[in-house]
Amino acid sequence: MLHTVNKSPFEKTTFDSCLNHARPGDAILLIEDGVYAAVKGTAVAERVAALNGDLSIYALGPDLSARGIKDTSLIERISVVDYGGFVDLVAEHDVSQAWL
Amino acid sequence: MLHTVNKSPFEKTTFDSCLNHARPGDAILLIEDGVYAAVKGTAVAERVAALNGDLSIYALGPDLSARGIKDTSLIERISVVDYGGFVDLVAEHDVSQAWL
Amino acid sequence: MKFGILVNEGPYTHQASDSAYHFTKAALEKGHEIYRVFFYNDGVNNGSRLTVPPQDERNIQNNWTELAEKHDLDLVVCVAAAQRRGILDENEAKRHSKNADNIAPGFRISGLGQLIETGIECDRVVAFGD
Amino acid sequence: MKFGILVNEGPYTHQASDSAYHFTKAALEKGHEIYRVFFYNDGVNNGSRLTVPPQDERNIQNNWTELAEKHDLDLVVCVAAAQRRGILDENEAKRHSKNADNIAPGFRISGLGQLIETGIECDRVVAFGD
Amino acid sequence: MSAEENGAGAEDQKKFLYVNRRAPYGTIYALESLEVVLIGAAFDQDVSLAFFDDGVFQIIKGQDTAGIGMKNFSPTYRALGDYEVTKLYVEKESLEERGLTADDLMEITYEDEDDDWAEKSSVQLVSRAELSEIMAAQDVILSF
Amino acid sequence: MSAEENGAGAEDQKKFLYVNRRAPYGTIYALESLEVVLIGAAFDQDVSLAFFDDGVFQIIKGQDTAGIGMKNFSPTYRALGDYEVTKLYVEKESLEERGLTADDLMEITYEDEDDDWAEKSSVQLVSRAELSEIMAAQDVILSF
Repeated sequence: MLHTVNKSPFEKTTFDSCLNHARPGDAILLIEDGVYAAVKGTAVAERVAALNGDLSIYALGPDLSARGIKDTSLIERISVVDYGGFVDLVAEHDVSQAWL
Repeated sequence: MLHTVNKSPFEKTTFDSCLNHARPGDAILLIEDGVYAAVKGTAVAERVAALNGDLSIYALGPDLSARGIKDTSLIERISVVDYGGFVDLVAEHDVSQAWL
Repeated sequence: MKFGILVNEGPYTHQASDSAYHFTKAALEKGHEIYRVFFYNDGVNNGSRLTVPPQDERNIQNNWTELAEKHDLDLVVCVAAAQRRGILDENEAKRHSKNADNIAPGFRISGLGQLIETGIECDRVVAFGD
Repeated sequence: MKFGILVNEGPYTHQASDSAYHFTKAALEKGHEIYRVFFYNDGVNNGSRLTVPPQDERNIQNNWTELAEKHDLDLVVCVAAAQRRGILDENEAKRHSKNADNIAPGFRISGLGQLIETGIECDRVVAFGD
Repeated sequence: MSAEENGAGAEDQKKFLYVNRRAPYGTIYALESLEVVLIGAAFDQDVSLAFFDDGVFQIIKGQDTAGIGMKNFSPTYRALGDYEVTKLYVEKESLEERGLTADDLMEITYEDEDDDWAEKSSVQLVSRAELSEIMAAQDVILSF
Repeated sequence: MSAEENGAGAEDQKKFLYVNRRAPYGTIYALESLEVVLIGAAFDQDVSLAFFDDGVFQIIKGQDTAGIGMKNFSPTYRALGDYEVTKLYVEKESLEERGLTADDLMEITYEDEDDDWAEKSSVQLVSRAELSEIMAAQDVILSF
């Protein structure tokens, strides 16, 4: 299952709810303002770093760049994808849930 | 100063940010989905109950009723006002800040 | 007292426009003056006369138009925000070579300066949004 | 693979429509089929031809219209959501006695069944919203 | 268009889940999601609804919208049984965080045709972990 | 319309505060708030901007929007000095929670006409308590 999160974890609780419901083997893709959850050293970063290793976490590159977030600022477990990679993630997972 | 909060404290962090910035003597009016912060026994109720006594907290009656919240479910310090009371609160305070 | 009202969201999707409407009515009933209601961001969508809500629901545009008629209210839609979202009056439609307009009766399109003016002239400004 | 796209927010105010557009383009480039793009909630506002964004900004409606022309996409605006928000085609305008319509080229108005059908027919449904 | 014309007979039904995570009235998402459910009911698919996070507020008893001038659409949830929509999953943890219990929810029931039309509750309380399983088992998740 | 015509000469200026609490690009509020500031600058009022919560992200260095097809409006903040908008308050606690320091912010400056046009920073870091004082001292708070 693929989860997409598009809101800042500092503004809305959707990212938290997503983490509460994601299962091992699932993937989470951070897009739009959701990419702020991918950054090291923030008030939410520890929770992300401590997550079950079976959970794959991705962030959308174009949204990171727009917001001035460099690859060196990302939590280690985060992989960066472009829109094509977003499409691949949707194709690879049976079902997608948008955490709106 | 009057603060208005219109979002659920379970969904967005606006109510928290409002509490962080409100000063003794200020008033907070909960409207729309913000009224969920006025209810007893929730995960946010303790924080509301423990606030400085100099902070007045109001909730908009029509929004409470729409959401099925009875007066008996409210945290004790909360006062209920109608739209006329909302107008009075704005008039009584020099400036209003909407926590959108 | 002189009030200015700011509406930042469109009709139906968010409660903002409803709350602003009920507040405005209550302020008028208490004898306050409503200097202006300014529609910004998606709020400009309140000014479309093309909405057709279900018959058992409130008609938000009509509510504003009728309140404006009754109390001679100044309902101002921000021109820049309106252009982005496709709210046009006859002049704007002509100016941008569009073959239709959709502004509702009682609303007028004007600049952002009208919002600043509202802040300057009013005793209180109250904002409604998302 | 066969994709269905759901867009729940209007143009400019939220990034949803932009994200959906870039996703749709990328899916087409990878050889996937886009069965339908369904516009719901405020998403129906993407289908207004009356928008006039600043010249140095993207034109979201044009982007969709051009992508639809190039790839023969089915862009469907939900009729119930569109009525609430004032998005009408010629038929709808006539049916509701409105003297203007504002649907953009490449978009068509239809029922919610088209969304369910999208779920039934597609391998994947991806939603974009607030 | 009938379900048959869509090639969606019982043997190739899809599992549709409607995710309800938002409070009613403050925004329109709860209402417009319900409108999709009602239309979707005609398509003869395997339909479930999930209520969690602020979505549990949608089915709270005693809603009275007269004061805000909006339509109270909560009675429509009680009619879902007539549309053969009978699986409403409500997350326990979401109720608890909001100081709610099952007694605060509307009674939403259906008549079970396989059990002599006995009236049964459509609402099933599930744990967060159970809800995660339910979500993972779907073909289509619609979230507004 | 000039400020004078509005009866807003220096002696009866009002204190306007623009509150910026939202991230850029995900929603339009940051951009449309900035558009109000630019128009408002012509009215000769006492203008301040507050950046806190996710609003601090608006003035982060190195924004590059080419990949999302949207206009990068961050350079406009650097032009605010030309509009005589020179008081930008940034909350320290909001920066810290987001793992940011003042070094991550764009350089936004103005030329001080009262100090031989010396170039000075428009950005002032303030504590949460100080920001509360600033808010309380305003005549009009505009928040989008």
